Amino acid sequence: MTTPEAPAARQLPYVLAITEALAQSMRSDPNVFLAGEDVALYGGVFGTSRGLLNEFGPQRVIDTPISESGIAGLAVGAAATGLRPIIEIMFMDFVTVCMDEIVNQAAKMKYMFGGKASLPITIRTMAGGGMSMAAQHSQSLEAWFCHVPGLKVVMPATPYDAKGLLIAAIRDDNPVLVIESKLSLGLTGEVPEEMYEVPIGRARVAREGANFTIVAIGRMLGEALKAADELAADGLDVEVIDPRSLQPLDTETIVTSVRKTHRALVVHEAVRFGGIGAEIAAQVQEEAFDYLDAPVGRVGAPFAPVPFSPVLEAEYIPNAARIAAEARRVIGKAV
Amino acid sequence: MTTPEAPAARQLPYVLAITEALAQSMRSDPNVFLAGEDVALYGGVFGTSRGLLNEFGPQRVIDTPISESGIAGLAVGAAATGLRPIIEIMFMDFVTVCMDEIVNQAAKMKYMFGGKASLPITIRTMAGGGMSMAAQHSQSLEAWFCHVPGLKVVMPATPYDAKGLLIAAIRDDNPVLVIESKLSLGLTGEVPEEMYEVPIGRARVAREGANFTIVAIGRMLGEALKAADELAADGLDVEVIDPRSLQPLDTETIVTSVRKTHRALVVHEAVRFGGIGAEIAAQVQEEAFDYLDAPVGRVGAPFAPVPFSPVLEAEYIPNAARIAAEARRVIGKAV
Amino acid sequence: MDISPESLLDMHERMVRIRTFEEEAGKLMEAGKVPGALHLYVGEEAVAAGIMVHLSNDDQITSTHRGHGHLVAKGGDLGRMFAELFGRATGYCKGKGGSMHISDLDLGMLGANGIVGAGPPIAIGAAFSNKYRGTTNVTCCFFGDGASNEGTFHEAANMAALYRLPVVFVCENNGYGEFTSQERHQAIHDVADRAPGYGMPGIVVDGMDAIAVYEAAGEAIARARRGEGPSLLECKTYRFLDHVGVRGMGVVYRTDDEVVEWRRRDPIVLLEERLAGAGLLPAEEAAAVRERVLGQVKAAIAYAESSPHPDPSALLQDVYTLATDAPR
Amino acid sequence: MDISPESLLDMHERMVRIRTFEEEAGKLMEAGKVPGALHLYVGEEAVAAGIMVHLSNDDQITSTHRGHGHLVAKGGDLGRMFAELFGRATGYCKGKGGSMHISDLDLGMLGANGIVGAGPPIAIGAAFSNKYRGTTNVTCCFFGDGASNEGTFHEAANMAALYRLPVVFVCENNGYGEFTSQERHQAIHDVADRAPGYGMPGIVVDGMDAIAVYEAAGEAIARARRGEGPSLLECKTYRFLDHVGVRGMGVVYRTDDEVVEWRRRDPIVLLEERLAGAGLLPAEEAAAVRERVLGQVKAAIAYAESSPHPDPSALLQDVYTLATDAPR
Ligand SMILES: Cc1ncc(C[n+]2csc(CCOP(=O)(O)OP(=O)(O)O)c2C)c(N)n1
Ligand SMILES: Cc1ncc(C[n+]2csc(CCOP(=O)(O)OP(=O)(O)O)c2C)c(N)n1
Ligand SMILES: [Mg+2]
Ligand SMILES: [Mg+2]
Repeated sequence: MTTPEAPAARQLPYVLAITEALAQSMRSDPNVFLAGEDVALYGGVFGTSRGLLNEFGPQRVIDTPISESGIAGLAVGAAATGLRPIIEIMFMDFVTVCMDEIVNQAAKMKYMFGGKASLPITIRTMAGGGMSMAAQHSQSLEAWFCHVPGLKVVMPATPYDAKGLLIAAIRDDNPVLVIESKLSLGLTGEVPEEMYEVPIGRARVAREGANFTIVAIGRMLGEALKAADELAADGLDVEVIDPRSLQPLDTETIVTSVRKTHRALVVHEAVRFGGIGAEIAAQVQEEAFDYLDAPVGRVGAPFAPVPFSPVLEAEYIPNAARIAAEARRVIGKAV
Repeated sequence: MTTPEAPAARQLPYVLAITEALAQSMRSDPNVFLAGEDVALYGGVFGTSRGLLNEFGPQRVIDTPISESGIAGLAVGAAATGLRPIIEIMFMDFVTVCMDEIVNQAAKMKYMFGGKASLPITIRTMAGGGMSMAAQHSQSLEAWFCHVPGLKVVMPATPYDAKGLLIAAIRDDNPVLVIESKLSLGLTGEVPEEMYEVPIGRARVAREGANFTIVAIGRMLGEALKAADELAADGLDVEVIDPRSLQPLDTETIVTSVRKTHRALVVHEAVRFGGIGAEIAAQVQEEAFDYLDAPVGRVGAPFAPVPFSPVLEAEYIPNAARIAAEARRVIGKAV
Repeated sequence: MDISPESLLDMHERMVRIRTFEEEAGKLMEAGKVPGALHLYVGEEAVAAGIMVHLSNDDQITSTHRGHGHLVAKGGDLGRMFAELFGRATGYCKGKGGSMHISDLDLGMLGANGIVGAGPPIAIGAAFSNKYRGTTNVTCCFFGDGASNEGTFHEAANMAALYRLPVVFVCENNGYGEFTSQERHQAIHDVADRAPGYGMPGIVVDGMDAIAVYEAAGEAIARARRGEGPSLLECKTYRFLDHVGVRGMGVVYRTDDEVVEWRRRDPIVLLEERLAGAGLLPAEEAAAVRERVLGQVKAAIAYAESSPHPDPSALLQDVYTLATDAPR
Repeated sequence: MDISPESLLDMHERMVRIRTFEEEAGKLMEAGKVPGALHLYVGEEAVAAGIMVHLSNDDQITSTHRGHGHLVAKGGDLGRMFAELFGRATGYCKGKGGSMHISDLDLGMLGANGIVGAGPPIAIGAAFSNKYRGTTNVTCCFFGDGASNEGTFHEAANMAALYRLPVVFVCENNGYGEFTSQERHQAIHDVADRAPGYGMPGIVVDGMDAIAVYEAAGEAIARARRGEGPSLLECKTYRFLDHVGVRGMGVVYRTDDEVVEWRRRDPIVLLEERLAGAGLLPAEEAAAVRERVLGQVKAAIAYAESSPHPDPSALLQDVYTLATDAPR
């Protein structure tokens, strides 16, 4: 297996990058299986596991009852006894019905058992709004899990990362939460055909820039890149960083950037208050205090549940315009 | 009802302050009831509801099966139809088995219904370590809930606040999570006999000081006050702020202090990474950027589950010594 | 249990209202006018109607993601319902909830719900409330065969039986949870078989037969009102359309034959045959009902379509209740 | 099901080991030597022993907060167990888990658990694994009457029956969940009555009678090994001591009479009478077993007491697995 220097030229949508990661992982390791609601016969409600039942059969691609605690617990027990489960929690909002299995069992078992257990569990789930799915089908709850020792958390923004991070997650011997973006399913980009890993814990500089840093999480990467274009007109040369992994977080790449640019903004789709942007902002001001010319800004959703109405939802979800506006506001505050 | 200017002289332990708040609230409003595991006949595993069954009878003080989702859902349905439930989730760690009812139902129902519902639910729970209860009975998970629009979150540090915040929570028409501290149950302090509210959303300056601010959450208040004494020897005149309410957060009181002292440290028992301290630090550097002489420091638990061994747990939980050390480190970083 | 001619006609009209509402909603969705996900109730009308004719506005229901039928049957205002599906300010939830959160607390409809299995715990809370306040009101909790595998159902059922709460658990067994058939999600044939495990009666009824539902529901509801505790009423039914949206045939998870077979037992047709046979509703009168209801539905759609979108300023409203009602 | 003399004596010795371990642990707790909470298994020994004699180290169990008995019966090393209770570096979990997380994966003991109801979903995962790997191993899932009201039990039971997983759900019905008696936490008398609702057999057995447990468990386990799916085996038992700690009498939630009544059916005494009657274990030999086991327990305690506390540097170890075993 190789980690290619530059991605090959083949283009694939995000959704198929996920399917390919699943298929290749299952091909290369008979201990890997996939379980979840409607992942087999139907191929996943988002189509991410289409074709897998055919190739791998019902022993390895498993439709489950609507029993998220059962599914997640099954993953814990299977992993503790040598298998490498991949489970799908359809919408991220539904993690609320299986928090115990993820947080108190999967995350802590190794530690509680004095290091003996190894829990190679991959939990895939779809986050984010933008489809008028309202308050219980649109949330971005990554901050919760980043606060839980024992878990790893990744959020792929591109098809390339969707495949590479998922493969890395499946190969990781720890429980990894892979938070995918439903609004990105159709996003097309370069995805090498071979199996490759995007190392968990390493951020990517998505765009280099000299005097402003935007840290953009998950789907917000695309919006941040648009905002960067817009801000260029203001004479801002924006560096955009995609952390890709939130736990562990690649603080170094972020801080290195801010030490160069002196100003930073963190962007995520999750509610701003208490979001992972707070942690990143707190770390940046700790590590780069003497370099900062302005407070670290944050863009996130306002303090409300996700509304159904498209008009309100458009108002709710951060976008390029709002990112650019906040960047300008932060700069206005420069010392 | 009055909000007394200065607390009366009667002393009461934290545990009895809770009981008194429950009893007085039930006396004054027949719609208030209490449900939870072993809250009635046994009086609560922490003794917080001792005597209530006798006074109010089994219709209003209700032992439940071990069914946290059922209990929390019962509260949602009862509140939506006019009652004012108080439920007890014994250890905070157990919220993992009823997150959906709290986060997707109680918190969002009002908004999803266009404002029509009113959910006066009080959820009491015990957080924190220090009793060798290990990884599933010692957590402080307040950060999760502060990130959820529709919820309020309070963490009383003193007997006075344990009573006043609980009464305020019960009278609030929104779901309020009251996070109590098991290690503080025996802590004695002044508690007026009459019914009073500590307004939710208002911080308290627990100790005035001129050149350093410590924001201390929940039980860490006591440790921070000790650290302040210790730091006085270094010539630091420490102001200690107890936010009391984390959602809404009284940013103003905190920022006002930091503008005066120019340096700040946030302390909580929860895991440092992704804790509410990150949000407070992020806000402080946003609102008081030009006033800061040093980065905002944070003290929290290291990135590990809570260990069982008393030796390790002592190493794990923040205390006065560690707070003082971190304060010194922050100052060392001063510009 | 006797059923009056008025109740029969009432039930029929409710079913026609649901069917018409849902069919028009489906068309509007296909025309791109309904954002988000739409779970239609077509084929299951006898269940909602057969239960709801027993209930007053002081009796509550909890619903599911497939909630329009429940709200229509409970007397929901069609204009406000369509307005909600369109996300308009005049909608039941001011456009903030949409199809999956449609609700009317004044009618005792405690909301559709986007979380499968969320209803049962909420239902026992409402039932607890009825008991606590000394009323004889009941709460009916709708949930699917798929939802019967969520832990929340288990916890709520146990607590309801333990406290003898006035609640009826109505399992709408349409044979599928999303795209997974019942035999692929549980090893039992009747969800009602779970009732004895909680200490409550379990009843199976033909959910395509409105009169059968009416009768079985009547007994379970009366039992609850008498303070004798909960029941689990399983209604065998079928959704004619897809899990989401309208396509009912040509899908991978069920055969067209199966759909055709079930459509032969269209609950509205079945009831109309009975009513015609009893001389209560000749065919032309049934047609007149459909016509009248269609007119109401069209008017409701027109109202909804002409309603304004919410003002962006509404975004941060309704998150919290500001003043409190609690006595001081 | 036949039981050999060896198995009978084996069972007896396991029970004595549990009893002795627990009684000594209780004393040590009272002496302030065991930090944290201690949930003792005294009175319930026949359940753990009656199940565990059927299992090899490749068969797994999931346990509860009351897990010492399970680990002792599964062959746990007493020294490492006491060391864990004391929080020492030589303990099963290097002192990081304590009583509530005691475990030995090498013995197939997947851990005591601090979360009531957490075991069943984990157990079906282990059972799934056994099936996936084509073994005939089984997983036994211990849980209490109180835990039977958690949604997790429901979800796991349904999935086990659906997939015909090789798992035996062993309900240790000791009549109480903490301080709440069974009739105050569920409206049924037999937890086994829940089994038909999942499509699996439910069996009730006298949990004070080790031989009865052995026989019933033997059948359920054999069935699971044959690939015929799960069973729910309810063992009626009693905890002689308090929910936490040792005080068994003079408590508010049960009468002393009740305790005395159950103590008359001490499972160890009952088995010893049977063994003596069968000429397998005369009283003096039984005493010798007790003596021998006590010696082992004392030695284990001495080992544990002389073991070092973990080094503070261990705090941040064992949070993550660093290298991966996955093929590349
Ligand atoms: C907790 C949770 N898990 C999964 C889903 C996704 N989902 C929505 S509807 C549905 C199927 C529900 O089946 P059933 O209860 O039988 O109701 P039906 O759709 O047949 O009316 C699923 C799995 C969800 N909304 N919530
Ligand atoms: C989710 C959860 N809820 C509550 C508790 C507190 N608790 C610990 S043991 C226990 C009683 C368990 O009763 P049962 O399952 O009958 O087991 P027993 O103690 O009788 O062996 C409770 C409520 C917990 N640990 N986890
Ligand atoms: Mg269904
Ligand atoms: Mg018990």
